[in-house]
Amino acid sequence: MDIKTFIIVAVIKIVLVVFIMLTGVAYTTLLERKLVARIQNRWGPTRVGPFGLLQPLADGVKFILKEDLVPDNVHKFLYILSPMLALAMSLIAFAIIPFGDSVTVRGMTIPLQITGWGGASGNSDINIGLLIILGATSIGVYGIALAGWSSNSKYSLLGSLRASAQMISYELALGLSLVGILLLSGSMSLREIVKQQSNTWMIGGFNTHLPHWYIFPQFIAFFIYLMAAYAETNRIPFDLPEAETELVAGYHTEYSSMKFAMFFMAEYLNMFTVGCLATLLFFGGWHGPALPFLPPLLQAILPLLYFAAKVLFFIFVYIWVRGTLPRFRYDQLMAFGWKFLLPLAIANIIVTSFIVAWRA
Amino acid sequence: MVPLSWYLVLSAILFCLGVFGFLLKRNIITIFMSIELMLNAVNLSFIAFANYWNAHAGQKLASGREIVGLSGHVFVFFVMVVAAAEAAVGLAIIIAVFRTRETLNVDRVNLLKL
Amino acid sequence: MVHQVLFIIFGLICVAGAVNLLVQRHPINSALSLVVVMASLALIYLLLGAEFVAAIQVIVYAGAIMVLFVFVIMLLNAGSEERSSGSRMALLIGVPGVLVLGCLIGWIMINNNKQLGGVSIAATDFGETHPIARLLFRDFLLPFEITSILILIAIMGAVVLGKREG
Amino acid sequence: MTDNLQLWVIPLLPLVGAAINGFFGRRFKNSMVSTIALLFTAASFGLAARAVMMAWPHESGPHMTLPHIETLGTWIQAGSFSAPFGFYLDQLSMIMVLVVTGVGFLIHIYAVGYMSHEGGFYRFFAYLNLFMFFMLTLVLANNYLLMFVGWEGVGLASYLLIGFYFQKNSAADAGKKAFIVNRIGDFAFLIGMFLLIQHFGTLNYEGLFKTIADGHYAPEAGWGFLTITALCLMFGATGKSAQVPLYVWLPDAMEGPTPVSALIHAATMVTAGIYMIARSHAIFNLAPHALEIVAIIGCITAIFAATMGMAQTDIKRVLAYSTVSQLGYMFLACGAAAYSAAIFHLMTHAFFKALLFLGAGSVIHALSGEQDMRRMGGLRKVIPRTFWVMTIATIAIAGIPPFAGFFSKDQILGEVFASKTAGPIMWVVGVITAGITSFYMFRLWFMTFFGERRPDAELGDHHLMPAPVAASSHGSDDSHGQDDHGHDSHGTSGVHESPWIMIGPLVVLAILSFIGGWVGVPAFMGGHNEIEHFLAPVMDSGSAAGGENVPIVKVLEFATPPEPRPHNEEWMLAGTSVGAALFGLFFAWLLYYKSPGLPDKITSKIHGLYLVVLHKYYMDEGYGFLFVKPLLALSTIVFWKGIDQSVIDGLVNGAGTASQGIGNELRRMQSGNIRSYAAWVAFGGAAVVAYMIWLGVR
Repeated sequence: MDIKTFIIVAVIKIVLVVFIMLTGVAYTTLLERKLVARIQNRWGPTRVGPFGLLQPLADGVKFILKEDLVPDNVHKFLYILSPMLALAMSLIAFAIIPFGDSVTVRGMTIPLQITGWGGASGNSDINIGLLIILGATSIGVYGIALAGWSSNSKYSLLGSLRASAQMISYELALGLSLVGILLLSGSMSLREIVKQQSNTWMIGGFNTHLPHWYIFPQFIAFFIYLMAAYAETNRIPFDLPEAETELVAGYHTEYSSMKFAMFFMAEYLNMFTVGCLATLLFFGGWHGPALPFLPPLLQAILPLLYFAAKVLFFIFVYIWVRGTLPRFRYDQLMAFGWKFLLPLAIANIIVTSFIVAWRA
Repeated sequence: MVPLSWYLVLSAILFCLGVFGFLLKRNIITIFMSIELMLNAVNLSFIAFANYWNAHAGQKLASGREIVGLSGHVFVFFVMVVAAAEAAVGLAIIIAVFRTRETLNVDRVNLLKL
Repeated sequence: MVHQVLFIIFGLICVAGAVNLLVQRHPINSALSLVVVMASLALIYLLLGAEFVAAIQVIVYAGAIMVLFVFVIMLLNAGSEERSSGSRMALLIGVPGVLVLGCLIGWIMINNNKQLGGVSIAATDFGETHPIARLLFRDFLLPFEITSILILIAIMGAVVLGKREG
Repeated sequence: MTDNLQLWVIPLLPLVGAAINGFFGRRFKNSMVSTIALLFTAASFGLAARAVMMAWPHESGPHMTLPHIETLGTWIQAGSFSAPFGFYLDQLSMIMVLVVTGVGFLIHIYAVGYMSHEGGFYRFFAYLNLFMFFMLTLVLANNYLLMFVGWEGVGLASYLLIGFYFQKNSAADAGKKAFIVNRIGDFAFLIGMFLLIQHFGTLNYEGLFKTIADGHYAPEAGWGFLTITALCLMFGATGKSAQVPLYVWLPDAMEGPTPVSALIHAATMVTAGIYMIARSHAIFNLAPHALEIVAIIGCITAIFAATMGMAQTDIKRVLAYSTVSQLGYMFLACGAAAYSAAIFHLMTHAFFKALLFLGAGSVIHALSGEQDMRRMGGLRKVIPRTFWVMTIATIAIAGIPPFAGFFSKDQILGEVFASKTAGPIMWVVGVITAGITSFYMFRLWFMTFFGERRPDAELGDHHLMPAPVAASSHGSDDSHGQDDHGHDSHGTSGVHESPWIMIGPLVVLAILSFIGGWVGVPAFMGGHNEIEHFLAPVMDSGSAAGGENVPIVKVLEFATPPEPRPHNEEWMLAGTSVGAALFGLFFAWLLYYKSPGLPDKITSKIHGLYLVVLHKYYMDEGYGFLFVKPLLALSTIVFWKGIDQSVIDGLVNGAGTASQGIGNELRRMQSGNIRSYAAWVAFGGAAVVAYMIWLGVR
């Protein structure tokens, strides 16, 4: 396809993805409230709509209608910039993530990925997608840091300091945990990695009917990744930046209405990003058992469903953990990151590289 | 098709701006940033030349040595490493200076001791 | 053509960011403008076809080093710098020197425009990971290891300096 | 039969010993130190013996081609010139290495006993081993340069050992004197080497002698290049082996401990000069004038030293002068182109002179440090073993058959008589010297061992020993100050025979100096001169290393008579020398045993002459007046006051003040403000770029 069509298609894809994601975020909040409520033996929101299904809508309306107040003595520019930055960065990540292989519309193969380039020669892809995602997340730190600093309040400052320190520290573990995968797959292109997880594990010619997911050889990496991901997204048990018991709400204490909503969305989008990444890297992306008995339309979108299911599973785990685990102390957090996760990741890399070298 | 000289001029401009920053700013941290800016400028020219030579890769130079493409990348990495190390140590030094001097103004830190 | 336009755009952004770094009085603004410079440099790298370096540029420079800067600025809660004339030399000698330097280099580049020729997004494997990795881990292995040593030493130095005395 | 003898190990072993003792000896016990020293010396002796065994020429042809050369690698490489670390084993160096290691080993053993009460035990043995190392390097080197290393090294070792009692001024001075005097000779040696390099481009024996041999140089009638070179080498030799005019250091060298005197200043080091001349005989053979001068010098030295020896009363000094005169003999032999005779005498002399010194040492030891013969006497009964070995040695040196000294001395005299470069006159002198030698040796013998004991004879009472000399600058008379072995005051009570560890080596040496000469029984006595034949391949071939033999007649036509001498003549010569020896013996017996009062009468008769002899012909004073004082004045006025203080100090101080001033100006730049630094850097960068552009444009 030529550049024009590509741009048009891309725009369409972007709109779709953003819409789906934001809706997803909205309903994830509902899901979270429901689930946490069930875990705590409550009902959760039930009033708005059946089973409170319209609750997110109401929330959104509330956010929009609420007065948008900007305190005095804040660094105005940054104060306004930072939530946008946070949201934008967490959205950018989705430009790389492939949600499925590709669909053919009017003889035009369109990869299910915003930056994907459906050519005659199969689906091409940014060959450093993983790095770009990491870069986006690392830029995302600015949003939080600047938010805390610009809003000129000690709670915010402390929160953002904690947040940025925590994110910088855990970025290392996160990145290192992915190196194992890179070693095994030998590529940074997410599509490539997923493609390699399509078939099943063969051990010495014997077909174990396990799917060829990288979770099995890299379960340590997965564990590290999970921990680091929680820290990256400032979720319980690593949600010290917004530890309401200590510093009111952390870096977004001074924010209200839509700006606060942006942070909120950014956080949940990050959860999605992390989930997608985990799905793509460890759980074979959109691959899953083919179900021939289904109707063809369902067959067509089956990969998307698999993908969604896997991501949702992660979201569920997130919420589950939040509902059950207490919060770390800050020094514990740092010690855990630097003294446990990092060495573990390095050891994992070393072992993996030895194995790879041995097999080569 | 962008002329190579554009990249080089851009890098020169950035470099000079960095030097200006070093000369004119008073704040140690900003001076540090100017240094980073200079490093980036150099990186740009490295990459540009790497690309340039990569186009001629495999050919022989006048001196008879074969042209290796994209080895400029490597130097970029080294520059980045140096920058990172410099940032780590330098910022630590800045913090130490701030502790003792209570200022970040280099004009006030002109004694060669802390 | 597209390339030239893109280059001009991002180049202008670069220069603007750099100038902004100079004129801003508050270090955090300078830091952010530097981040802008780096981001647009990364894009220029992409124009040059050096994808990997671009990504690394974003991750390392913008994502790590500059975050560190911002972090330190926040930590020391650095206010905007006060005007103080510590050195006449900087104005008397440095500024003209730099001007001369820039003019000379630019003059050379413009003069040799023809000989230098042009660059475009190079062969597909130019900026990719594999050739660079081959370069790094085969041809330049020793320097690479040495840089790792350098990093280690830097870390230790930072720790030592960062400790409060006693 | 391996081809590689690992010659380099032979010198290295003593060095290792020296290193161990020198660095760690301070902490060791004496027994430990001596064990190490002896062990390494014995090992190198064993190795040397093995090497000689393997390289020994047999009737069935030699095991390996001699000379046997082993090169470890290049030492100096300068343009076309190169000096290797090479070692060179032929018959000559075989003898030398055996003598050095063997005698050296015996003296080591002796020294263990002799020095047992001394301070700085480890130091002594470290030096001694060091000396062994350098001496072996000297002997085994395969080029003059490496030999020169050994040459200087032994000089150093002897300096260290002479000044072993460095608290004593006289000892320190003697050390310095030895060193400086040797420097003069070494300077000449160096010039000689430079000439060789300049002319032949190499210093390796084989290359050098081969070129000389193949070059078919005619013997130089006049004062040619080879003559000058030979003279330079000869002068170097005079320095090392104490010939006129550079002999003055040797008597003072007696300040050192007696084993040192025995090893360095009698047996080995002083013979280095002889070895060097014999080694470079190819050059000398072609320079008749040089040979004549060598002969003359040897002759003069022999007679002078002998006469001086007559008047000395210090036992060690007597021996020192006899050493000088014996070296003169060897020089004479070299001058007569009778190198093998010289080497033969070198060997025998090593035996009996070492024996004499060690015996004297044992006497001194017995008398708790008494060195003046006038305080000795009647020791025959008290220390019989020492007496007997001394007797053998005395007879040997006096040249009475069938002891070692006779054969070698007789051979020398015979050769001298017939040689064209020396001639009958020198033969006469040699015979006279032989007589004097036996005279003063037996004088020593009688004074020491016979007559009644006179431990408290007052000295310096009358003209026989004038006061100024009694407290002479060499201070050897009070050397028991440092040779004191911690016994009670010398005298009857203190006299004691030396322990067996000292006597043992003496006995061995005694046997050697008895039978040592039999390897050289000349033809007319029914023997066939083995040593000469043994050395013949080295000496007679025009080049020691050049394979093909240049006909002797051509090279040595002037040196050795074409036809063998008639036997009766030989008998006559031998008889004469023996007669002279007996004559000397008779006089000694007459003067110092029969009627001991006689010497005073005689000396009072010829008092002036006696004083001259006693003062060693005022040589030291003359040198002092001629060289030392002017040199001192020159260096004080010109070099010290003039150059050093004004010029050099001026430069240094000027530099200091200048840098201070400049620093004062430059200090302004270092404002401590990084921005101004950066400004300078930027300015410099701009300048550099501008310069490069200018280069490009131009």
